[in-house]
Amino acid sequence: MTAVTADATPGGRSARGLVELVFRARELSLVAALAVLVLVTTAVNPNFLSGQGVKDIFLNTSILALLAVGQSLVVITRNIDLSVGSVVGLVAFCTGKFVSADPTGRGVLTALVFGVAIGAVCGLLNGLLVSFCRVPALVVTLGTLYVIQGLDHYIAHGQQINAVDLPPALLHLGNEGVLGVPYLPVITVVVMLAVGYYLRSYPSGRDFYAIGSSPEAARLAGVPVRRRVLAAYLFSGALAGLGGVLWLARFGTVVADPARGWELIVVSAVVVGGVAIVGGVGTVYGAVLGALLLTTIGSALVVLKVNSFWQQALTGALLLLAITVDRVLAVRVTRLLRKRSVRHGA
Amino acid sequence: LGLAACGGTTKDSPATSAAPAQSSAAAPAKADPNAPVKQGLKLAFLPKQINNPYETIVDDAGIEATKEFAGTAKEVGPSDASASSQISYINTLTQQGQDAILIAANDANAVCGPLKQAMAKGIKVVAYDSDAAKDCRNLFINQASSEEVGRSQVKLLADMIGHKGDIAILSATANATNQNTWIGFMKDELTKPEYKDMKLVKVAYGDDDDQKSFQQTQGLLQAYPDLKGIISPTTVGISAGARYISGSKYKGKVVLTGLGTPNQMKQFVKDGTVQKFALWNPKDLGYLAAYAAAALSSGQITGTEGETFKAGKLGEKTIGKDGEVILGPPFTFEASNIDQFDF
Amino acid sequence: MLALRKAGKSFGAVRALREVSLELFAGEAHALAGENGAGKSTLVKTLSGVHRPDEGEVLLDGAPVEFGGPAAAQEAGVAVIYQEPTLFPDLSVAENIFMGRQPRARFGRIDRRAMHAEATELFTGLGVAIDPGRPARGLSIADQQLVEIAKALSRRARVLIMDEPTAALSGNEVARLFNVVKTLREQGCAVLFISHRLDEIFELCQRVTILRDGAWVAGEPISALTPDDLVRRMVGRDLDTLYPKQDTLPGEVALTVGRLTREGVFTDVSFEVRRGEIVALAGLVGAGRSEVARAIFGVDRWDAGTVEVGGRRLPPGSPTAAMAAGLALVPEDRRQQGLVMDLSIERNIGLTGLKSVRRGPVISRAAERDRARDWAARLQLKFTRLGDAVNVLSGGNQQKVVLAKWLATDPAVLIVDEPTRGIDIGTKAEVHRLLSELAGRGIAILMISSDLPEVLGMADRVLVMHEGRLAAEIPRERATEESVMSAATGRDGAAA
Amino acid sequence: MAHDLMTTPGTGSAPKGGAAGRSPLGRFVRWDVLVTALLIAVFLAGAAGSPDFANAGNLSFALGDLGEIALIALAMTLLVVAAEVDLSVASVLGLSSAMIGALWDAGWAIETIIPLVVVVGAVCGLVNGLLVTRLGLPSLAVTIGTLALYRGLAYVVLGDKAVAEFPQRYTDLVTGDVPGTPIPYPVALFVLLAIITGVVLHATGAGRALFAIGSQEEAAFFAGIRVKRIKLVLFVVSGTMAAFAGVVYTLRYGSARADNGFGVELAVIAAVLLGGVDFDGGKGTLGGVIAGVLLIGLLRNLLMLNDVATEIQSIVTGLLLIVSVLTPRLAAVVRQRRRSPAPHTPLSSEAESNR
Ligand SMILES: Nc1ncnc2c1ncn2[C@@H]1O[C@H](COP(=O)(O)OP(=O)(O)OP(=O)(O)O)[C@@H](O)[C@H]1O
Ligand SMILES: Nc1ncnc2c1ncn2[C@@H]1O[C@H](COP(=O)(O)OP(=O)(O)OP(=O)(O)O)[C@@H](O)[C@H]1O
Ligand SMILES: [Mg+2]
Ligand SMILES: [Mg+2]
Repeated sequence: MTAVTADATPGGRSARGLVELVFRARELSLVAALAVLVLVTTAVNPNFLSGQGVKDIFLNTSILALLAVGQSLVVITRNIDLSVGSVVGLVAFCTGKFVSADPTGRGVLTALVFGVAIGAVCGLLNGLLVSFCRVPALVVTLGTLYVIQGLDHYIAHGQQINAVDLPPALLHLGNEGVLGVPYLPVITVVVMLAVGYYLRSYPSGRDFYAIGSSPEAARLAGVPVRRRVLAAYLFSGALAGLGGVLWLARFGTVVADPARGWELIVVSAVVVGGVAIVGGVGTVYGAVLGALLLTTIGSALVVLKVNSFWQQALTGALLLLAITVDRVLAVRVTRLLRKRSVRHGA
Repeated sequence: LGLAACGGTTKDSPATSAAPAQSSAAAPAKADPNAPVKQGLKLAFLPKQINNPYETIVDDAGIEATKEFAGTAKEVGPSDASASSQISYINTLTQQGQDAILIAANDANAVCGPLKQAMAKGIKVVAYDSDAAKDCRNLFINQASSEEVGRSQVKLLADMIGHKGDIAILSATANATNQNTWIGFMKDELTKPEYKDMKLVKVAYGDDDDQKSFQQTQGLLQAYPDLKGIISPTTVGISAGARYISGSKYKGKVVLTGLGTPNQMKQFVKDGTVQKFALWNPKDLGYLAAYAAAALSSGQITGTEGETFKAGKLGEKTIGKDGEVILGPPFTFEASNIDQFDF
Repeated sequence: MLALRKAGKSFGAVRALREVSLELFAGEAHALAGENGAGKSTLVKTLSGVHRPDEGEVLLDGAPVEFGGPAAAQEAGVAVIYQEPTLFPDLSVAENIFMGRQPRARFGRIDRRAMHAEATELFTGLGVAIDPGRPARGLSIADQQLVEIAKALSRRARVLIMDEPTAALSGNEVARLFNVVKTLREQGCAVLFISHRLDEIFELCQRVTILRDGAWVAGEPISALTPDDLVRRMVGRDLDTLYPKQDTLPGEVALTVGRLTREGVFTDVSFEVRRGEIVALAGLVGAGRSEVARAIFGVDRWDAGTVEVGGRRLPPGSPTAAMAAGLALVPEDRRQQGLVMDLSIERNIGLTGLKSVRRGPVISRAAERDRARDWAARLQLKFTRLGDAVNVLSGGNQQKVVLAKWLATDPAVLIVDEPTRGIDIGTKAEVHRLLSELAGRGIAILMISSDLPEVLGMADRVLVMHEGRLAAEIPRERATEESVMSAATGRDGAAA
Repeated sequence: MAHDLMTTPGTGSAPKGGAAGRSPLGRFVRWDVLVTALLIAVFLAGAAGSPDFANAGNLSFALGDLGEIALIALAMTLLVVAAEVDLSVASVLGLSSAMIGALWDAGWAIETIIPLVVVVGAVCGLVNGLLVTRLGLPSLAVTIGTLALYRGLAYVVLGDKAVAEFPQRYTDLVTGDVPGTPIPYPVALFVLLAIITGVVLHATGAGRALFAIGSQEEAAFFAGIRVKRIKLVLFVVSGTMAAFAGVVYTLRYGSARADNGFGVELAVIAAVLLGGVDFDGGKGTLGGVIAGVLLIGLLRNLLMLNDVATEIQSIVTGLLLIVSVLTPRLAAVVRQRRRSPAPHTPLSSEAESNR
């Protein structure tokens, strides 16, 4: 290897192309899986791809995808946020309570600011505990999961927010759209693109990957580790807050804990989307695709008239299939890379 | 099955099933219909799950009612609708020596053992909303006769869709006792000749989870484009279903009915998504349960068929077969009357 | 330019540095020498802001500074190559080099094209062909070290600190590195250089500071010293010989490797090692030596060929079977492969011999501790407590723990991959004496080393690998620097 | 290094977060000691505050309620020490319960059913283990998948039915006390299994191997430890234990349902974490975990007896988790500060982001 110098660039480029392809491949394989699923389902029931059907899928995915974006940021830094589900619940309920107290005076914007602020506070708490107090993320967020859930139940205590009490503009946000495209997916896509671009193209964005890849090396490289981890949690919390408000807008009726148990769904979306649970690898696009795939599987199984009792089992099996295929693919390409790099050296 | 034949303890082995623990304790001395209501009774409501708005209405009414006869009542319960968490509470209440436990059972049999232990300690057990196994409670306060609920729901829907077309049911969890009893009667009702043109195509489960019920409705409508009506005999399910339909192209085309609270449904009745739905008065349910518990604890009744007791403003109630007390027929809500209610 | 005045640093009870002073001047390369655990790396970390001195101060251009962290030192123009590579395995090599100071395009975006071009340029300067686009995961230790070097060079710093940058490199890369460093030095850069290879110190440096047990021993121009002086000051006594090779008569064949192939990595490797023999496997970095060792030991699977130990064939891919047959492998990457960094010294030493310290099914802690204490003493391990985690040990002492761990299994065939990487000269002699003694006791030893003098000094036979194949087999008498190097670079295969 | 690409990521060449490693606090405040102290404090406070608490009846209830969690926590401790996790345990419990129901309903003998479902549990664990060890998938991801799969299968097996009326001889075995003591049978069994697990983890070669695998898998592999096989065994043990817990659960409640034990996995993990087992693997003691399980259980019982609302119980559990981890760390930081005012102590080179 040492002897070769001049031809470093061409060999390098092709290998680099290959590496890029591996990362793309994760997303491509998701898209392919999605396509197969949609085609099969549509073949059985053309209604699946009707305007209403597509709209439903996108609407259903939006909130999950939003949470997945926040979660992937945290997971990329080799941490985890299990508290997102309970934050969504808390925010949905509190915001509902807050705006329904004065539905004319408090509009969409107030609701959004209020909700995102609560979410951000929860995220800040997680972030401070993880980054500055150095408490393991799993413990912290499992703890805050319980605390926030308890708080939510305490505030809600058997009450219910009803759609009638909410400002119509808020309900519009959740169910209407521009030019037939509902607002919810638009919001999600905008957030996804912004975060995705930031993570890829800005030095501070790369810091997140560096931290997840090797926290010790990141510190030595002068990456402000704590601040970035704090930022990741803050952001995840704020997105969960946004998700909570959108939940309220979309469903109108909110009892104590919507999104209960969602922490594991969000984590599965992120994992299916190719974000490594050990940090350092993955993109928010993948995470969003993962969320889309999970939601579509759920909808497709209903449409395919699969027995209700089989649905959950099949969802699990498909999830396993998704990560398995992804893994096998990655291993294959790595092996290819090994042989290639040696041939190039020789 | 070959294995089963080799011996061992099977379902059919003699005396296998857990015999009623203290059948003697369950049938105590004589009822004294004229005994005064004891002062300072301690009642505990144990709903399926706290934070379920419906259960909260019931229990709050019961707690209010307790004050009428100078007792104290509290509501305790798990935040998830599981039998195992309910059991911890039953045990605790037993330890605390309450006079009566009022329970909406998450699983008729699972709560049985601990309830028997409570009864053995002289604690009266009143099931309400969702029954426990017969020998594990003294009384069951039934919101409405299960048979009537089941059959009337089918009638209600049939009238609205003209006795014709595919229908589906959106239930709560697959294991909910009361839901399954109702669904049983619905299926039975549908076998009658006047419903020969109606077909039940699917029973879906929304797990009493808002989002899940919402998506199940969606799925039903896509999977069965010819669907004419949905019955959702659960308050969570019907409101989620209504919300989906009100925002979709199916509004006005698919008829939704079921059991819901008026506050939840007001908006959808007014915007035309839902024409009619039914429910009993949950406040009366809690009220009756509290009085029944008091009557039991004071020795006015023992829980045998035919006994009567006074239930405050609801007047005199009679214990029916299997220790059931029925609140009354369900009430149908529609645009013309819904504004008179606030719960 | 950068200086340390009367600095002290303790870790708990360990006083890693006491009252050490040192001054770096522009245009001068300064060597730091001392045994393992003398405090060299600690000094480096103190200068670079990782540690803050407990006493004394760091001076920059004569004024006291307080670096809040590594970032602050980097701002001030101090670039550091740490002893252990600190790479991001999931990121590309180019990103590793430029993390935190990527070239920017408009709107503060990263200019990837420029980044890759600059990285390629750096590697060209160092004369290596690492693809800047590949992920750092899977780079060999040497390549990792080269990336670290590129990273430090790319900072164009005023002060360049290198903690054993050459430990994993072979002659060629070292020569290139020195060329680059000499250029920098001539441009006015101050250099601090740490190495256990004395010839390198003499080649590159003008001044040397010597530490012993955390204390300053000497600081003087290199020209005033002979290598022997240097060693004497480091070790505190005279050293007999660095390569105490005993002559032994090779016994029967202990290890036979037949046409071993792992696709894309090495091909048709056949050789045998006899009892009592030390066979060196030499070659350039990346020639596939470590891969062969790993395959023999069963850590990697092989695609074709056979491995026999004492006449018994080994199944592919089973280290457990290899160990049962009497094989031991001291791997090259001690931090990842050799040691469980979070476990204590005794547990690490005990890990390979869990069976030998058992009473029934239960482990006897006393037996485990005795065994560890025994080996620690035999290898002159420097430690505070056997219960301390190995990651507080200095690099060289960690290496000794790895050796102890494997020697304790009493192997018939010992494969050592870079056994003296990062080991100080005193201990190196010790390790060599040990290897030679083991061979004398009839153990077959396969030694992989990038240190040519070591290869020549220790081996009975030298196998040379070139690009995944055995290029030559050279007996001790004919082994010279020229013959080995020419085989290693593929210039002639005639010797085979 | 092709090897590390084929095993679990994260055990690969990424250096483990804590380079400087063990913080000095480890020598002064051990987490598990702290949790045990807290447990004793809770017990004493409970006994002093409420007459209903420290009596045999109540403690027997409280312990009985913990039975399944405690059983599963044993196997989970081993897994987490080896840096793996099994989130599917609650679903295996449900599947086992559903199978008992379905087979009992079909007229099988309980003596046949019980071993059969335990074997099925082992198979569930085997599937997890194979996916993790053969394909090198992260166990968190795999077991989230099987969490859904096994729970789904439970519904497939039993549907919406609830099967009851199990033979009293067997239900008594589970609810009854060991003659002459207030100790329920499952608790006695747990004690036995805990002793075995404790010995295996802390005093045998296998236990040492687990710690090595947990803190540095590659090095363990290089030391000749059969990493994959050990992990596979651990998953099988975990599945078996979960299925067995399902048997206990079903018989104790006398009700076989597909949704039994829903959400128990988080409770188990909370207990394991509270017990001081590091989710990065390689650290922890079984004693700590047992103290953690008991602490969560007794505290809940105590709060319930005092009519503290469920919401508050949830908050207290959460705070307990956080505080129990936070306190020793803060104490260490304070101690460090006092000794030397420098912020950059070796502590700070510990990983900022550890799971
Ligand atoms: N983080 C730490 N905690 C406790 N002790 C430490 C720590 N870092 C280093 N030490 C101790 O400080 C002493 C000096 O170690 P240092 O790494 O500086 O040695 P070195 O001169 O670089 O040795 P080598 O040549 O082996 O690299 C050693 O005794 C070591 O055990
Ligand atoms: N996991 C891997 N993926 C891709 N390439 C690899 C991997 N591991 C090693 N290589 C490459 O295989 C070649 C052989 O590496 P190996 O470590 O065996 O060399 P070596 O002769 O032992 O050199 P040294 O020990 O001096 O590093 C090198 O080019 C290395 O970069
Ligand atoms: Mg050093
Ligand atoms: Mg090598």
